[in-house]
Amino acid sequence: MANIVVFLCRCFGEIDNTIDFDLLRKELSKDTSVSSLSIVDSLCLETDIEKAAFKINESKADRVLIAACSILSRGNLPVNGLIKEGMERHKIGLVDIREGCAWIHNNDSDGAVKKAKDLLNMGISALQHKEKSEDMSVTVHPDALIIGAGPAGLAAAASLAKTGFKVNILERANAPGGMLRLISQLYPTGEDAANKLNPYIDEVENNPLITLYPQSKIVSIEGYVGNFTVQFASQGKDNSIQSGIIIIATGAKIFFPTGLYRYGEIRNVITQMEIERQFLKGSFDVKKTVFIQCAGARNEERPYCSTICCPASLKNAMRLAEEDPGSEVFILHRGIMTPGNVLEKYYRDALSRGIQFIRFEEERPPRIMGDDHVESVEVYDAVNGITRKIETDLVVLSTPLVPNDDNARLAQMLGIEVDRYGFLSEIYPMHPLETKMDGVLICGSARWPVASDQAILQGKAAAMKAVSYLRQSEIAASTLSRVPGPKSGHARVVPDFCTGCGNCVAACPFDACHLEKTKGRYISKVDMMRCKACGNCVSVCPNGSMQIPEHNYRMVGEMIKWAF
Amino acid sequence: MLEKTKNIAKQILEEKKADGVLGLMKSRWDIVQPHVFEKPGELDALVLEPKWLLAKLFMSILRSYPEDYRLAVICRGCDERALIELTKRNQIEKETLLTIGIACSQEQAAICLCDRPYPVKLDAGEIASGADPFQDERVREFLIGNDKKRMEKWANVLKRCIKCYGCRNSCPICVCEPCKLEDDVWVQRGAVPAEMITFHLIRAFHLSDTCVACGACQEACPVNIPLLYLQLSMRKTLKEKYGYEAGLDPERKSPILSDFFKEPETGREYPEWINSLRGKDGY
Amino acid sequence: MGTKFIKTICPYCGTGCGLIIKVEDGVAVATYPDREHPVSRGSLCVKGWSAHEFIHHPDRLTSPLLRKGDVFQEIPWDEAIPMAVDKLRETAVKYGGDAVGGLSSAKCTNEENYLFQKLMRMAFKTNNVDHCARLCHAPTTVAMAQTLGSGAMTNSISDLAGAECLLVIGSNAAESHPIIMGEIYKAVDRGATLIVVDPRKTAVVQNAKIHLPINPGTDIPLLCGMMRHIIDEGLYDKEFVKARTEGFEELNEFISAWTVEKASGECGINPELIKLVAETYAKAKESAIVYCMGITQHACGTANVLAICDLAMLCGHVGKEYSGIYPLRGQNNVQGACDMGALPNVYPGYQGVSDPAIRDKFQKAWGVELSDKPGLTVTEIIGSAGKDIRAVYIMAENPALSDPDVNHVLESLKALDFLIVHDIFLTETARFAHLVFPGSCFAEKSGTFTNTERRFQLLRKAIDPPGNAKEDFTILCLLGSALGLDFSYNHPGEVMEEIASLVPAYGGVCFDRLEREGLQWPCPDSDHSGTQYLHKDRFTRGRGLFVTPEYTPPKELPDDDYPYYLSTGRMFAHYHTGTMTRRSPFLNREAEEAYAEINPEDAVHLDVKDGEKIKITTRRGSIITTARITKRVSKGSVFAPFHFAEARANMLTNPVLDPLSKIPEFKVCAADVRKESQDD
Amino acid sequence: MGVLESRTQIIVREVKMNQPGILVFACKWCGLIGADAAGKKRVSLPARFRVISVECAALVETDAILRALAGGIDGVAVLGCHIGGCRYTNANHASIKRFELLKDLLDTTGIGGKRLLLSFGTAHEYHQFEEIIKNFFDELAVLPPLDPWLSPFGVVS
Repeated sequence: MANIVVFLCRCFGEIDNTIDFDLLRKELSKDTSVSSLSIVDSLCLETDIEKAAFKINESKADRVLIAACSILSRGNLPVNGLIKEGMERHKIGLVDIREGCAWIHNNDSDGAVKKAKDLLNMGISALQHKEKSEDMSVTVHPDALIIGAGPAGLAAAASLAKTGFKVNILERANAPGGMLRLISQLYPTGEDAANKLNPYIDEVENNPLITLYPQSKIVSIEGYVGNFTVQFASQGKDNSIQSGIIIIATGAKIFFPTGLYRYGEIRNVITQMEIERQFLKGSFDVKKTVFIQCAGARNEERPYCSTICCPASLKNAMRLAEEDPGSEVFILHRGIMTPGNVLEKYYRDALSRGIQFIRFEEERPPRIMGDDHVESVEVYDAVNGITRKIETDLVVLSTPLVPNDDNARLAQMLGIEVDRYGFLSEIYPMHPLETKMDGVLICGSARWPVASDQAILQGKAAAMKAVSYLRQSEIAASTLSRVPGPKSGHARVVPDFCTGCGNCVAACPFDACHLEKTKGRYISKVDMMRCKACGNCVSVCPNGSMQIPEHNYRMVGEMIKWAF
Repeated sequence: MLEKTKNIAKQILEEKKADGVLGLMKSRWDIVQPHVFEKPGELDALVLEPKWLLAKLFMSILRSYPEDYRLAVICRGCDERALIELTKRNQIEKETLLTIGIACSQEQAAICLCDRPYPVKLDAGEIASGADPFQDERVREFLIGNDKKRMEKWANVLKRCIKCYGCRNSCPICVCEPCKLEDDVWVQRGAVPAEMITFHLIRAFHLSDTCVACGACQEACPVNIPLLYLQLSMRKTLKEKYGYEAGLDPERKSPILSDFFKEPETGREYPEWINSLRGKDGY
Repeated sequence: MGTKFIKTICPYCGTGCGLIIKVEDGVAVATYPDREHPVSRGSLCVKGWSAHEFIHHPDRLTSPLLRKGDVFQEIPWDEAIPMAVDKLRETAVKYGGDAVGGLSSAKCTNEENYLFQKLMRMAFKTNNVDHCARLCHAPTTVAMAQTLGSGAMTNSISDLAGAECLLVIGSNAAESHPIIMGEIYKAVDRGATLIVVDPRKTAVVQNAKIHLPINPGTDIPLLCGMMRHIIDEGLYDKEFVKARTEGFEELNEFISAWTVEKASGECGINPELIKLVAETYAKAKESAIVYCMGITQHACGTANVLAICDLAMLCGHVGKEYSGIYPLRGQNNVQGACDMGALPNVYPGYQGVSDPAIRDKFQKAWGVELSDKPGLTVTEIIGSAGKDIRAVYIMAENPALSDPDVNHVLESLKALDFLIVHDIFLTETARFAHLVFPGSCFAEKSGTFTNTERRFQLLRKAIDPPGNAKEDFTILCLLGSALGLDFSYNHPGEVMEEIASLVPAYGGVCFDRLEREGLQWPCPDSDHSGTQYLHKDRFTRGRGLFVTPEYTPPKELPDDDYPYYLSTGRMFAHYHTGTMTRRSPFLNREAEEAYAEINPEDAVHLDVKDGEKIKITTRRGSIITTARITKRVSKGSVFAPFHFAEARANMLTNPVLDPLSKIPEFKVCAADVRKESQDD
Repeated sequence: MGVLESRTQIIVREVKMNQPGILVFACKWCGLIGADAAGKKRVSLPARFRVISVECAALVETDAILRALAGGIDGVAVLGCHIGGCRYTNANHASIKRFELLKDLLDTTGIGGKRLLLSFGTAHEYHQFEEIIKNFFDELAVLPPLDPWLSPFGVVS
């Protein structure tokens, strides 16, 4: 027979006039599982909790039920207090008789008392069946793994190295730098991209803590936070490294608008990237240039705004204007996207430099005239409502960044998700840069198109989040909670009962369940490092062989039984 | 049809594609009963009538035989669907499942209210057009019309239940051991009629997305409770909302196990703002 | 790999459902319903579904056991059989053949029963052979033989589905004959009126149109009241009465005393309701009366059945399809055991032992002289154990649990010089045996069962008996031969041939035909296809005889010391003494512990909460059991199932006997109920 | 023990008052917050509802809902987070699908899907909680009683 100590908190008489505590005492005294019952004025003060703890030890109780205010107001105080005093969480029950009862039924005292009694019965019966989940912990491998040596990856590597952690970087190309290497200058400062990139590259080359694996391709990723094992091939050699966390900084891909605006069909229709290359080669003279924005973006296929194309066009337009003051530059756009004070000023500068902006509509895109090379661009000016013909000898298409082709594969290997466009997605809500898998962080254009400065910022941020994992020597599964407070537990399988139907595997949002074949039959296994105790597996399990001990079916059954 | 089936079965046994074929045997006393044919010679005694669901037997035989034993089974549409569901639930290895599919007659379909009286892998017999259960008079009585009346109607048949567990025992999909129906947390023990809401509805709902409408439960019921009717509207809903039918596609898991992104639901309004979250088009 | 599917018959109740046993390498692993079976048609009750579970139970007896002091010791057959023979002979020589008694079994096949009674009658020249029918349907056999001429269900189970009005008296078919209940529901679905007479609100009652919760043991007043009303209203079938019955005047005269009001006063039912029921029954085109232990297990059991027969004949609801009288037999072969003459007063086929012509026939057939003196009944054999009866051979019966006033039974068993018990488990009775024979269960032997609708059905052997256990048939043959009788049968089939040759009504029954399908007797010759319903154009005894049912109230009624009605019975998951069901995990889970049902009001009065222990006391003894508080029992009554050895309801029951059929009054006695303090 | 428990339940059922009783499964991150807020605001509600807090609506078993109805509770409400707003990455999606299917079953039998109230993401404000509970009480009040499904004693006697 259970031995439960019950505390009824009057909240300093706050709820006396609704709830008749003597009646409750009488009712509960019949219950043989209640060893002692005390009505107290308060339970949320240090001293109260000490007193309670003393009483519990004194009466050798194995469980304690607290009837007080809701867990969201002050109910958590006695609970946590008692835990501090050495009591186990699953042995403490909290019943909300203030917010949940007295305060909302103050005009129906009888009903309130009946309810309080039922709630207490529910609490008592539940407490008797509450169990404790197993826990596990992994020793954290102190190295970090970064996939992608673009600005984001490099920045992350640098800051991790600075905090003293060993970093491995896997880069697909044969040299670090990512897309930044293709760009001559950066907006809005106009400084050379190289200046920004080189310090990081030096860091990577010279810092003994950082190892770069160029020309590498990932074969497989296994494990979970604290201990990932990554198989990969670098420069043709198979290789394997361990790491505590993984930062994904694989960036994005440039979109080639073949077929759009006769790109690839006639000369002098090029993309931003090509003009950047030109600038890297040196200057070139064009009298009239037309930039066309949103080439292949913000349409049916790619509804999103790539965010970096408008500033980029402004940058290059102004550069052309600078290099040849006599030249004319047009920007045909569907609304210039320059958020923030800095970029907005950038746009105004462009205006003052005489760059001409013409807004067109998606339905009526500009038309490129000319036979083998561009002669003019015909565009319907949506603002003035007239069609204009612009003589030009160069058309530059602003194309969006698109996700890498192998994002899906990568996500699948890591057990994370990609969004509807194919960019890697972080979890909702309130967990920037974090993914469904603990210890897998994303930054830079891999998660969303960003300019280099943003990428670097995110890289550093990711590094800091990584540190929060890496500095622990051990990580307990129970601490990997996605919600305020600790995890509510872990799902537990009763192997003899499991039929191996795989419902849990299909239903688990965190891929924490998998089937293992033993003696000719499949049995579900729960990976505690991944399990977040949402309980989906429990409610799809046909015969209850999957349970969350802290909220098992016997508890629920009992509570329902005593509800009225 | 019978001859064709016999030949296929013979072939299977002769070519050692399987060690045995499960089917119906007519003894020299004209007694029909299930039998595992292991020698081609025996097959002369093979018969196909009456409709006798073999999926459950097939399962139980496989369970007790060594893993390498390969058993073929002569099955009708519902049998096959059940077997496919069982492969999806890892009770049978997809690779080793070998069926000889036979079609049901029009009459049989009408009796079973079966909308799909033929297997996907059809080996013998002509495909007969299925029946639409919702056109059946009795079905309509139980499924359509005044709630209060229907509530009593159902209560009146369900309270006949003698708790023989026949519905569960005969259901090809029910493989759990132990079963929730035996657990006193869910269903009160030791009294008939069985607790109506729990015993019957828990059972019904556990099969909501797996029921292949074979009607075994109903046939096994000694007190003629129309148990199949419990499933009909849920099956309909799954078909309409997710285009899902149990037992057709071995690869497709039940939609009620996955989220709205993997298995969107037609006709559901999703809040505009969740577009900004992860997801596929159409959200 | 050997997986076989064997068609056979369910070992539990008298419905005789078809089972298919799945055998894997000599082990029965599962049971499935037989879709082709004429009675069960692919359905089974919970017991049938788990019929295979007890077969391989570790408790099974695997070798003959010999008592050495308080312990049993395994001995080989070739010691066991001679020892049995010597002891029995010894007794017979010392005290005469009538000092030997034999309890045959309604669980065993027809052939075994035939051999058993033949053995007793030939070897010891005694008719002291009986079986548990005494405790269930003895009144039926007596009364129906007297009125109709044949003590068996008049029609077939399937007929129930066609009836227009069903009068169910003292039967909880939904729990004890579920498959038959299914047929009744079919009728209800076709619009038939289901009337239930039962003091308890059983599962059947919950599905009834009209419920008559009569005072326990007042069936006769009710029935008589009905008959009176029917006669008064002229609703009875005058042609039928005139053409096919006799004794109507006597009945009419007797009935005239039973005004509806008087009846109502006795049984506590509103007169209007009695009238309504009477009219419904009489007016319906086909009306069926289904009854069971609630009618028979009374000190006036025979009279009860007489009243039922009278009612049926009065309205002409007998001798035609869809109507008739349906005594639901308890044991799977209790019908057969009676048919095979495992009764003290008749030879196989209800041929009286005292009739010289018949005795002559059997003497010729068996080649020995036979006793003309009717033997003792179960209760008498047990009763006089240690006095007139010195040695008893019990085949697959468990009187230590099933008989009334068990305490007394145990004393008697102890008093015996020699007791052989022949069973599959070491039952409560077997514990008192000097010698125990390990028998075979239904799946381990072949033979025939006769179900409650007189249907001979073939039992097919699926597996071998465990260890050294032998088929009961073989044991009896060994024993018989050892006793110097010509028991050289190779196969039960040969026994059936012998039976057929001796009993005209079974003339056409033989294994070859049964292989194909069951046969309902009478089936006089090999061309006859069996009889679906009896008394078609003439009653077996010629004219149906109205016999006046004398009402005697229950012998023991509640008083100040024992204020409650106690009634015993069954629950759906368990079967009789639980020898098999309580060893079947699945069934046992449904009800693991003994319990007694009491009404909420009484519970309040006794301050008993549900699940608490209560002590039930009668003048015979007392048991401690768990209280189930339910409205199923009415205020002032207690119901206790008798399956549970740890709380033997039959320690309480009243051993008073029905003068004619010698059946004890299980259904009514006065009891006291007290709350039992939790600590013990 | 088993028998004991289930029996006590019957007793509990019999002393039940006529006003409908509601069992609320409230997800800790939406429904419970709403309930708590309602408490803090001291809105006055009928007393015959009980709240069981769960980590996530996904943890609510359909069987538990049926168990509650079988225990004589007239209505069950499940309060969870928005689609896409689940703190456990879409865990609530599957549960929504399940419960809506269960509504179908309840409708089939005439018990009425109305007895199961689903509210996802709309109960995390006190006034929303108040409104939901009050409306639910009104809805249940007009539904036919569940009794024919609870104590099967529908006979003339």
